[in-house]
Amino acid sequence: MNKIQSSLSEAVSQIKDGATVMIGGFGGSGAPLELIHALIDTGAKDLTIVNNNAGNGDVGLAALIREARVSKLICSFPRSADPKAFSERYLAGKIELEIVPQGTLAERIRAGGAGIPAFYTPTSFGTEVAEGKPVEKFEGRSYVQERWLKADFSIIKAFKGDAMGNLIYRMAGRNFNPLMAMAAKHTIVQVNHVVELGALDPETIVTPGIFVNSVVEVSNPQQEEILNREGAYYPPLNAPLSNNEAGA
Amino acid sequence: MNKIQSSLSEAVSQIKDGATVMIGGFGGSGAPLELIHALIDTGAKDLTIVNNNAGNGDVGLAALIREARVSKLICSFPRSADPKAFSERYLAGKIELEIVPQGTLAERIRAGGAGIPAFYTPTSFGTEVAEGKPVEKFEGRSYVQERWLKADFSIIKAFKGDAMGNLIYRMAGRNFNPLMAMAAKHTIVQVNHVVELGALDPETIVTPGIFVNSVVEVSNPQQEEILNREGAYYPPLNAPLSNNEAGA
Amino acid sequence: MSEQLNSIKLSNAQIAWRAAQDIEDGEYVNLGIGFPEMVAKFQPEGREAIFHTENGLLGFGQAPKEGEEDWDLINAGKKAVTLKPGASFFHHADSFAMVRGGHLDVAILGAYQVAQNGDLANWSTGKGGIPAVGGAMDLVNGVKKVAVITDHITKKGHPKLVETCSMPLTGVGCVTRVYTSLAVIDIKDAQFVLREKLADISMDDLQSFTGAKLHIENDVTDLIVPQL
Amino acid sequence: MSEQLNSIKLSNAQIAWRAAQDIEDGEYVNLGIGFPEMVAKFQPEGREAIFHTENGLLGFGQAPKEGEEDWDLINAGKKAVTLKPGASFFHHADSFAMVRGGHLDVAILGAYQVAQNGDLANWSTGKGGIPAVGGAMDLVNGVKKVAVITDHITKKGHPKLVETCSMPLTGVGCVTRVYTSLAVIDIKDAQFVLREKLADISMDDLQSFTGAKLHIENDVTDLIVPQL
Repeated sequence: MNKIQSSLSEAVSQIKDGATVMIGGFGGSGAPLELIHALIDTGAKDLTIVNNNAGNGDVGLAALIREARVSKLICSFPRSADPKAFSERYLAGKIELEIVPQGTLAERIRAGGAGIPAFYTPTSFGTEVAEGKPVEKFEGRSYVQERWLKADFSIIKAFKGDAMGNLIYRMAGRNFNPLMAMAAKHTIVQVNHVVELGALDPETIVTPGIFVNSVVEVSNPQQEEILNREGAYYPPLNAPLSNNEAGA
Repeated sequence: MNKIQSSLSEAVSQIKDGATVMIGGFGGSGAPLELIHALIDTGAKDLTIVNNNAGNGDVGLAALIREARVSKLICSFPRSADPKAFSERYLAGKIELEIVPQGTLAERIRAGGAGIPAFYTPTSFGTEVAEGKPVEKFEGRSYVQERWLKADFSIIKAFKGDAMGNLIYRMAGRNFNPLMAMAAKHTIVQVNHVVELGALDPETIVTPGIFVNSVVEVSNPQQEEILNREGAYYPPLNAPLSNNEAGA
Repeated sequence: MSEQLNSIKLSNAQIAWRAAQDIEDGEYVNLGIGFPEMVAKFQPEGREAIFHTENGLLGFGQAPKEGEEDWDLINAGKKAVTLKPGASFFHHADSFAMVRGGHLDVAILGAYQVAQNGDLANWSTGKGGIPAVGGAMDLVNGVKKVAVITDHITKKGHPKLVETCSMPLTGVGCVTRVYTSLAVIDIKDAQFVLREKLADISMDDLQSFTGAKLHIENDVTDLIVPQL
Repeated sequence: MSEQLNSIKLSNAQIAWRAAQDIEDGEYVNLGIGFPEMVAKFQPEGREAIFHTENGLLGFGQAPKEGEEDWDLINAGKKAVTLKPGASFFHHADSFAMVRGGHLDVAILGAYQVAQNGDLANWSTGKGGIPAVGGAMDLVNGVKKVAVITDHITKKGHPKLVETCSMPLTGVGCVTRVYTSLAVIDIKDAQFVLREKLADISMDDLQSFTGAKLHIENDVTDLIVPQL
């Protein structure tokens, strides 16, 4: 069994127009920036994206949105230091937004991965976010019924991965990544380091390989915060669109 | 903050008659044998116990049941190599049994810990286990509504723990332990090793201390399988009931 | 006839061997406790299945030598196992997320009865005694392909493949393939479809040991297994 | 009056300081992004609260020095933080299991409006623009004690403590204590109960800046905070 792929472009090549794609990360932390850029390069459009945020600046998810590839965004917090890409398209009515409370978003994704079609949460009861959703009382308290979230693809970032797809993460970069790995038909991971089978301690593996389809190494991943401070832009201005190779 | 307690008897002293107690472990693996024995020593009775099984032989949960302390058992698989203690009381009508499919049991406990009062699962649909439970269709398939499980106390076993209650487990001894830690008002843990704060890698902690109230060190815990092969019996025959001290 | 049957029918090991031939390289597999555990022994050369056990372990291997057991390293049958490279531990909720969430490719389970619509009864005889369900109801409702391995008839000579289960159900319409001591049978459109049968048993005899009609779609091939 | 108010009212740091005094040793605390994050600076000597951040970290400490940020080690406000001994990382579902499951002792949040029944509005002005809820609705429905820190009135001079919220709700009946720039007010039996007020403001003036009746149960003490 070998889930390692040699290039980013190969890893994302199955993602087609109209796909639902979960993208890991919380802001820039744990965001699979190189995979997102490779997805931009494919030209795939009319995507439904699930992410906690709506991107920042002109790279990563913000660039995917700016390039008009996203028709719907499911997220909890579409604000950032520089949310221009999303804000412009949203206020122009060019992107649909489904606002989901952050914990409900996490639980809906987990439910998708765990085969739980619906669950009840106290979150959002009595607010406009709960409008139209079934409400039920348990032990005297009212709860809102929420439904699972599943995706065609998840693109996520981990720290180390092996050929079976076992993953560990780095600090708070973990966030939504292990959940999204569970909730997609096809999960694609960029890792800082591909390691030998057996190099990861079975006790400390966070995502068992059963949830992962493809692993691609990006040994020195870029960090959204740093790119944005530098005013980076993707795709690079004055450069032709080109396939992004692994490790580039 | 120091959650370390000096003795097993002190750790379980708050458990009173009529309490609901989750007990970690899958068979003997990960079972907090010394805490169970300390609970037997307290004399607490009329307990509702949540465990995957119903004990084996004459030690641990089997001994707690044999000593007539358990009025109700919630479990998935009350069979074992030597289920005499449970079988006798069950067939005599002296203990109530709620059979829950294993995955549903795990999810109900997680739901209790995660503030999810109810969820839907395909498990048990169309079977007698689902009788009386609400059924709902989602996306054309029928699912059974299951409710959360919570407890007054959880007594669990981990491998290492620190003063803040952070825990790691040992191999398949993990099983229900991290879930039960979340689902009780008061969680009591026996660990093979108490370690210095900071000695556990923040990346590899399985149970963050927020879910734990008391930690007690039992440096050479007994293993149910081995005790049963030796024909062990608790409380020891021909010995007065005595408080079990930490590390004993 | 029953005596004649005993002389030709497959042993449990042979049934397990036959089931193992259908497990593809790289598939994630859960084997029910008891008889189904035997399937792991017969993985075809060059194919590597990854075995899942409900108590929170993926990628376990053979039993250790006697005396080398670690009782924290067990499978759902509470038997000591070993780790293969790439194994991982996780808690019970994550373990059943794998099961219920459709991440496992194959479950191979035992059966009291299998009905022609795929209903399975394998957890309770319904005769009193002590019920015990374990993970069976999660597996049959979650795993992509649920197969059964079983003797074709009970010890008393009653069919285990039936029109309708009389025993308490484990799951509804969940089984898609049955490996018996006499045949390999698919369940398709709520019918038993015979795929393979022992050369030494006639169609009529096989039908007489089966509690519901055996349909034939294409060729029925001989069920051939090695001596084990 | 508004100008006079500006000369006596507490600064944000002082409001945060006052809120910090009510956090007990060993409590698990979530601070909303922005202004509430300031509360962490004012933990009283000898008490150690453990701070939780929604993105999957328990036990974080102060911001690192500029230039020493690790952008994988951030809080929910996406600001770089550091680790204290005993910290742990976990994924988002586990993080919100802590929140929703009632494991956190205190959440301190900002507010647009707080109603006398404890309703909170702090996520949307309801005026169009781009809605963004984040973890607020989970926190207010899950954490054992939900407190608000806020200016007593808006920049335009409207009361933020009101009979009924006119802005979209974050949660129903969830707030139990409000620390404002003028007073400390509990919410009890759907009423504002005044506990502390600045010595320099009269009861009548305080009531006039408050959109619902302030009740008095026992003594109202002076709200005393240090210069910061």
